[in-house]
Amino acid sequence: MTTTSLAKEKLHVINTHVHNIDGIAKVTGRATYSFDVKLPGMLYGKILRSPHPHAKIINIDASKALALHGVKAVVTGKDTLGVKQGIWRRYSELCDEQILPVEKVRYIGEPVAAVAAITEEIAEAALDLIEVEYEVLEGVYEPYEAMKKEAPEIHEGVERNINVTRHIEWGDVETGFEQADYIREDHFFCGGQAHMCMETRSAVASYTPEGKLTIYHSNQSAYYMQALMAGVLGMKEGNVRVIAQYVGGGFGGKFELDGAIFTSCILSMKLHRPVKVIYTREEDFIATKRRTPMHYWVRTGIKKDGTFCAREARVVSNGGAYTGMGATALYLTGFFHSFPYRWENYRYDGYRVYTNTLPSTSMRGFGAPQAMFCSEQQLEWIAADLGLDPIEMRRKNGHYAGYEVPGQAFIASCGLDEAFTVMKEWIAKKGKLPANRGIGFSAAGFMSGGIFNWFDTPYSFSSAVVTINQDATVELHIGATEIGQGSNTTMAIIAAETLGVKVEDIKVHSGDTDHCPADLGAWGSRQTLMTGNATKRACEDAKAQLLEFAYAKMGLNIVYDLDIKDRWVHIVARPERGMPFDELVTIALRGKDGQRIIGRGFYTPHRKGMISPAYSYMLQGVEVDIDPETGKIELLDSLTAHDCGQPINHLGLIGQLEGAFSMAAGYGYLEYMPYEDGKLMNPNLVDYKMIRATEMPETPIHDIDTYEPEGPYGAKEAGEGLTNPTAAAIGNAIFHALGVQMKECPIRPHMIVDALKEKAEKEKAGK
Amino acid sequence: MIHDFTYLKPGTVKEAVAMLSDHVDECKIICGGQSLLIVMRQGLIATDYLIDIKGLKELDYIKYDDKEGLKIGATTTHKSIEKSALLKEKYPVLPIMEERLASLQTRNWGTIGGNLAHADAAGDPAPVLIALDAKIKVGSKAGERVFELGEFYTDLFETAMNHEEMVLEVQVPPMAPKTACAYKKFNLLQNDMGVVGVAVKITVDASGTCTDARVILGNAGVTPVRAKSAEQILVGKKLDEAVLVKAGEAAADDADPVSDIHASEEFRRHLIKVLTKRMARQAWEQAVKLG
Amino acid sequence: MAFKCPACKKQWDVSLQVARHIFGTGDKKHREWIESQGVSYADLLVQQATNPGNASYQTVADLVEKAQDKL
Amino acid sequence: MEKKIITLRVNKQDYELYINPKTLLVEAIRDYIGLTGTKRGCETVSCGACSVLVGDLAVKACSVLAMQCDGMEITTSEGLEDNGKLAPIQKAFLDEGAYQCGFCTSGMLMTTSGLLKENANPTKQEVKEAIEGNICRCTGYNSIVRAVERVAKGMYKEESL
Repeated sequence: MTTTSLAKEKLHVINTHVHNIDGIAKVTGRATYSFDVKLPGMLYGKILRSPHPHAKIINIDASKALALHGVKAVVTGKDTLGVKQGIWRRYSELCDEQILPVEKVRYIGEPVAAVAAITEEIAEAALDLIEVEYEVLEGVYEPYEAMKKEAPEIHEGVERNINVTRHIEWGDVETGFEQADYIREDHFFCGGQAHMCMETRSAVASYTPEGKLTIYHSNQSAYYMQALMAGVLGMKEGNVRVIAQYVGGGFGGKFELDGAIFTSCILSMKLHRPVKVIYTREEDFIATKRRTPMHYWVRTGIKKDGTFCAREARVVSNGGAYTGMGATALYLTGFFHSFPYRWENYRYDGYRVYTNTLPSTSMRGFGAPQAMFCSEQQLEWIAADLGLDPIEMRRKNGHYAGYEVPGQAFIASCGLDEAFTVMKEWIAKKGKLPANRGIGFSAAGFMSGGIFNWFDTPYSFSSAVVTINQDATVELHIGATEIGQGSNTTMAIIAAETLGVKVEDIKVHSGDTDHCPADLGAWGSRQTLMTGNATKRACEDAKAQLLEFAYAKMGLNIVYDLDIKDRWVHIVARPERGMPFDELVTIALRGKDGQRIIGRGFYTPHRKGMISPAYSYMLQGVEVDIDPETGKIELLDSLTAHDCGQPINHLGLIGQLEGAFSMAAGYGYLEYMPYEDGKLMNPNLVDYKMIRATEMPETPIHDIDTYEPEGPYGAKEAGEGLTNPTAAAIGNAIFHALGVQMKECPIRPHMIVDALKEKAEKEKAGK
Repeated sequence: MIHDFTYLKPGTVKEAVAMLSDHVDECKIICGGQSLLIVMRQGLIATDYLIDIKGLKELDYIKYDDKEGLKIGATTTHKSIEKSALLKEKYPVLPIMEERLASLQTRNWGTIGGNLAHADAAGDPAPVLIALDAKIKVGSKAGERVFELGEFYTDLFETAMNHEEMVLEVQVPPMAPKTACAYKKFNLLQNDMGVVGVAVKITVDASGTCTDARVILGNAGVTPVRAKSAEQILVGKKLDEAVLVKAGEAAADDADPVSDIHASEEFRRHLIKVLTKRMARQAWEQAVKLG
Repeated sequence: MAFKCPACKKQWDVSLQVARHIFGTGDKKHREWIESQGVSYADLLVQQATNPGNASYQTVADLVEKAQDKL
Repeated sequence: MEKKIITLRVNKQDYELYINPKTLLVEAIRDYIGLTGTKRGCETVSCGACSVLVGDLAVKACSVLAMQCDGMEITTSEGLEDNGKLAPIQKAFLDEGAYQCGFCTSGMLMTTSGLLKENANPTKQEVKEAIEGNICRCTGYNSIVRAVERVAKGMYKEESL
């Protein structure tokens, strides 16, 4: 489905070249993050962390720390209400984490106590003076070990440490396999990945005697933080104000409570003084959360002609110590493992297992990068086994607009077919490659926000309030959280387009729970579609109110349509006839006895299936050079073919796609989180490797033109989904270059060298 | 957190060594500090006095004459070495090595003396300079001493200097005719520390036979490792594939690498084998081309 | 014929589907029903997660079939 | 430990600071002078978020003692503009969208400014190598490279000072 030309001609602001509205603040060093906040009388907090992966807390003696000059308070779990919290609030058994545990610690780095002092240095020195008596318990670190009968129990009453199970099924899988000419089974392992936000977790909390708690916090959802903190503190949500004005990255790691916000609040409430807690980079690595490591087993049945018959997948994930967003990741990996293909018969079983390691959670792609690493590599190998063209085989089975994923989702817009054509041309143009060089690609799709409400919010998923000022400037209040993805700019563009004014007329207020309506925040690629719809509706509401006055003033025939474009209110059929926007605003103010025009908009998806109101589609191609002797991978070139519906912000779209590529490529071959006895072995940026400028190839982008009816102006997700295909694309490039199948990511050099050795030995034995 | 210290800033080398002698055992020298400040922040080094020699202009030089060879002062920055036209001509391996030593900012501020004195097994300059038969001049109140750089390193982060001494200068003899040196480290990110590094210097005669060789391995032991058995294989031969492979294998045997998250001991040996073969070939090919 | 879930009464054509539903839901109510049949929910789950095939599902499906009369 | 008085000339303005000698340059700039554009992202001289110019050279301000810069000229991202007029590199970052969350941006601006002072017309590869020591988790770097290329091409020449 493509955009109708009528709809397209109407766009004046959308998809034009605009600077992000917070750009000047960011390029002049004026943007202030919670990391930078300094309040009068502010104290500094530091967190004492568990050195044990699994231990009972017997006693904590803070007397020596409290005696240190400059120390103002020490808090432990006993100073809290001991509420077990979690983001799956509808399911109490999944609310399993006390940020300051009372009885036992479950991973190395878990907070045990926190100190507030007049300087960060004194607070740090005080940590050494807190004496904690532990009863060390046996730890378990791998899910298959943790499921054994003799494994230690990590959470009381959770048998075999099985935290969550998820099951997705449609069709008749057994019959599907019977129809297949060819069946293939593979085991894969996908590692964890650190979010590695440039701004580490940081919070400044200030509790004042009127009973108000104000928190500056680096997060992806100010509303979640407000609600969760109110819950753990036993306060009313309205007395908790969370401000997240500028946030130094999120990537799925900043919408659960963290130690920084929790301890700064507890300390501030105890002292009635502002307290700031900033994580060091090491703390950010060992004590936040990570992408979920997953063991995947995939069985696929296909006909000789390439028709997909059936697929069955089973996942065992390393959940780490707590649930976090892991339950959703376990579900979404299973759903997106089917993407973007029409499997008539599909079955997925996921098992999330507690271990004594860093909790795992959502991270950009939300389980789908793991799913695609396995799915898209296996499909490539199948195509090779059957002698099929890997593009045509996929195309034949791909989603299309109008397709329904049985009982799960309806696909209203889909640019997949064109993406295959674009990829095919790109690969053909590359011609014959030199030795040790390969091209790989992978397909993927992703959601535009989740329909599920495990958080149990009573509010609309997104809300917006728009107020028109006397001078024709516009205040847009949204609860969306700007974390660098450009959502404030996206909303300003949508508002300007809808109201018929310029982007610079819109002032966006977001990320402050005192002044903005509730919104679920920045996760699951939801804000463009959901907050975008709310913003559009709010502006339509305000515009309709304004136009009533224009009709009255201009005395028009009722059949005439009025519209506003570029600050000009006019008759659609006679654009030269009209009045300036600011004049209309003045007329409306007079006509309404001085009341400002206020528009309100809301969005909650209804009747849109189980998962998401809309889906984006994409193909990622990469050209890779591999040194077969050392196993070193070099990314030479890439091509992204991408369908995000109608792009809203041209620059923002490119930035999101390029950024997703770099993070996903890092997941494919660099970003490695090795644990030894529950201890992360590389919690710093010297030893944790990620893509830097010198590793980044060119990233040309082919934008596919589609129109998503559920999205604002036809828009849907961009920038998270592209995290999904890249690791598989790298794996496929290696397969084509060297003929080896890489079943573990990140794909590290020794694995390639070993695989080649094994291949050579097999060939030798074969002769 | 950094342990408190008294900050001392000498104006001359003479003042610096006097300060060293006044505070032996309780002082450290900082120059660029690109590595030192990290370990001080981690609390691995706590010192009562910090002597800052970064501003000592008298040690900031690159000098060369055909007789004595090259002299680089201790406070010369990596950037100066990398950009030196003189070095690009006389010792091209040095600027090539420096370009990949670390980030631009670290190369801008960090110094060759600081790098050599820090004695990190994964440092790039030491293996290359040892391959070039470099010497290192250190000084104290008592006078100056010169070490073969190959004998300077005694253990992880340990050198043969005593606590009253500081690095003054690195000296490299003139390159023999028909001699070339090549260096490469294996890493995942371009300017990262090497998982291993290999420097090979080859001298050939008119017939192309290798008459002298140095094979120095970086991050293959607690100090730079001289792979003597690899050198012996190379000398007296024309370096065909079979010789190169054998030399690589010998170097891997000479190495004593650790296992860590970046590579197992076995994989490090494998990488040394590959890099030795490649660097020996590269140096030999360059040497053969020289007049 | 249709098979009902003994825990929540949802209905499918095949007993194996009911078994999958029981595992996939995995809440207290469904766990308790399995336990009430004298088998360990956790054991079955682990068997299913770690071994190829569908032995655990089959076990539960058999129990579901047996339980139909009483529903 | 004896506190010392030093003078830092930051963004063409002299600041006299009375500091513990172990104070890092980044701490002096952020905590004593109060210019928070310069960020910190690691403790291992790895991320480059704290990059500033000392003289014309980009350095990481977390790996330099403030004492070592006594009397020196320092430029931070706040010092790039001239009385509200943006520098070419800042305009180029806006035009290319070479920032997202913005946390690495100050460091990126200073590193690339340092590069352009040394080499007014760098190749793409030279730009990449120059910012290799700066981590950006958002953009994937290519927009930053394009921004520097715009300045190198002289696209903001008429507008600049």
